[in-house]
Amino acid sequence: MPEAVEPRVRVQQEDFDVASEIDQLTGGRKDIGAVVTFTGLCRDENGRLAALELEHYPAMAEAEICRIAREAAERWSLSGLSIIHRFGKILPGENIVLVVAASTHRRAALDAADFLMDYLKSRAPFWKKEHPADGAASQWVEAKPADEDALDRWR
Amino acid sequence: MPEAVEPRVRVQQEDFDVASEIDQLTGGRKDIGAVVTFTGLCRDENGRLAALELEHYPAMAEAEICRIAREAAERWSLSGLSIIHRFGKILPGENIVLVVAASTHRRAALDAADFLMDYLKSRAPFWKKEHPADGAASQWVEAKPADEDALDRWR
Amino acid sequence: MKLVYFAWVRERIGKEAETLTPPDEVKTVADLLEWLKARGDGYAAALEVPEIIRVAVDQQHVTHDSRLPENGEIALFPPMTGG
Amino acid sequence: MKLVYFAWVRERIGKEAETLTPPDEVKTVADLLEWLKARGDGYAAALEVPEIIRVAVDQQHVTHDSRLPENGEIALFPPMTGG
Repeated sequence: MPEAVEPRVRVQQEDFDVASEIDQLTGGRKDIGAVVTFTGLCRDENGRLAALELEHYPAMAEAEICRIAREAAERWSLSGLSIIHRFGKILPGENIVLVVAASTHRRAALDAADFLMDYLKSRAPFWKKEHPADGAASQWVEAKPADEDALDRWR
Repeated sequence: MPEAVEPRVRVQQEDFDVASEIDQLTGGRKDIGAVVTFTGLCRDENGRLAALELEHYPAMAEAEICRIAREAAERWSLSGLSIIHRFGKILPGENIVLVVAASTHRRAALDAADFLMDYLKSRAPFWKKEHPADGAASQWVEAKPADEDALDRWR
Repeated sequence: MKLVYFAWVRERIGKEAETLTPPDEVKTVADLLEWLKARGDGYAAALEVPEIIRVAVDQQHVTHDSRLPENGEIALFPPMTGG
Repeated sequence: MKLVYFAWVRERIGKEAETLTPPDEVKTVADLLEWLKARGDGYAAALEVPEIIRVAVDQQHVTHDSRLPENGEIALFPPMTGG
């Protein structure tokens, strides 16, 4: 069993660049057969939303994402894994979260990215608040039971 | 039921740029919540391979990929879909194929990309020939029964 | 112990963090939530339905039947909505 | 009808394309493969195991029990290895 890859995890306010994150995993390597990226973006919900505000638990967020990422790296044979999660105010059309998974064969990267998004949704200590476009009071986004149920697929 | 998105399909010898393909699907839009990219790359198989040569059936390749892509666009609610498949000589570390799927909710983009890669593997009229690094005779890559079996997941 | 609050738990309690010393009979996370709930209206509003409150001890998710540590950082928050 | 060959089918037959007129009793894709197989060593080598040969008629995948069209482009090739 090859050693599990060490995930690269960042929690940051700034935007990220998908191409540069892919390059950092694959650049100069000739053993990677598949790279999967998942980018989560802020939607305006048909104009209803002016912005999202992402609160996070700074002392825990990066550690918890690392924990989830290491679980993925142990479960699937990956050549590289990067996760970036933003916090703060995010406008519609902007990036929120990025997962990049690289592997020799396609199944590992696809499954790892899928698993990571399910776990980030329900386990990473972030909370989204919606700022409506009409100036009404901001509202915390409610967790969906379906997101918690999605974790059952991986047990 | 919203109208299925029209896929963007290209069959080309030149390389592609993942970031620019993402931008073309998402740029200026505020209704996209998830973008999944799958990039397939040429591996050197621990130094065994000098290059891959991809033969294709020019009259059929783009049409067949379009057919597969339209099936995905009808099956999942996608905001955008792009597929690029290269042909010709490809060196280890270089890109072979790209799928970019965008959707409102993450499941659709993840499943569509997964489905598309399974179908491209076994239905797109491309054939890979390996050029060994030691100068030995080139060899056609054999189709894996597992790739054909993977299609059963979608039936 | 240090308590930290996030999202609407923080807003309803009206503070981000505080240091409290619960009585000895408060042994589990569930005990702590019940005890806090009785501390005032903000706490009562935040912890109205204790089952849905998520808890981390020293930055690790724990269940409500977990024993509280002697010391450490206890975080209370709503179900997460990351990703 | 126009026949086009790809990958090792092309290499073994030794040509990329040709126009042939099979006899009337060649009605299905399977009939065509058997008929071609008897045309010479290259064909015999390419079509040795006809079951694994994939066929497209006018750029659409077909099964071996499909009837051949009056005219059109028939492509023979090994299982695909794209993606």
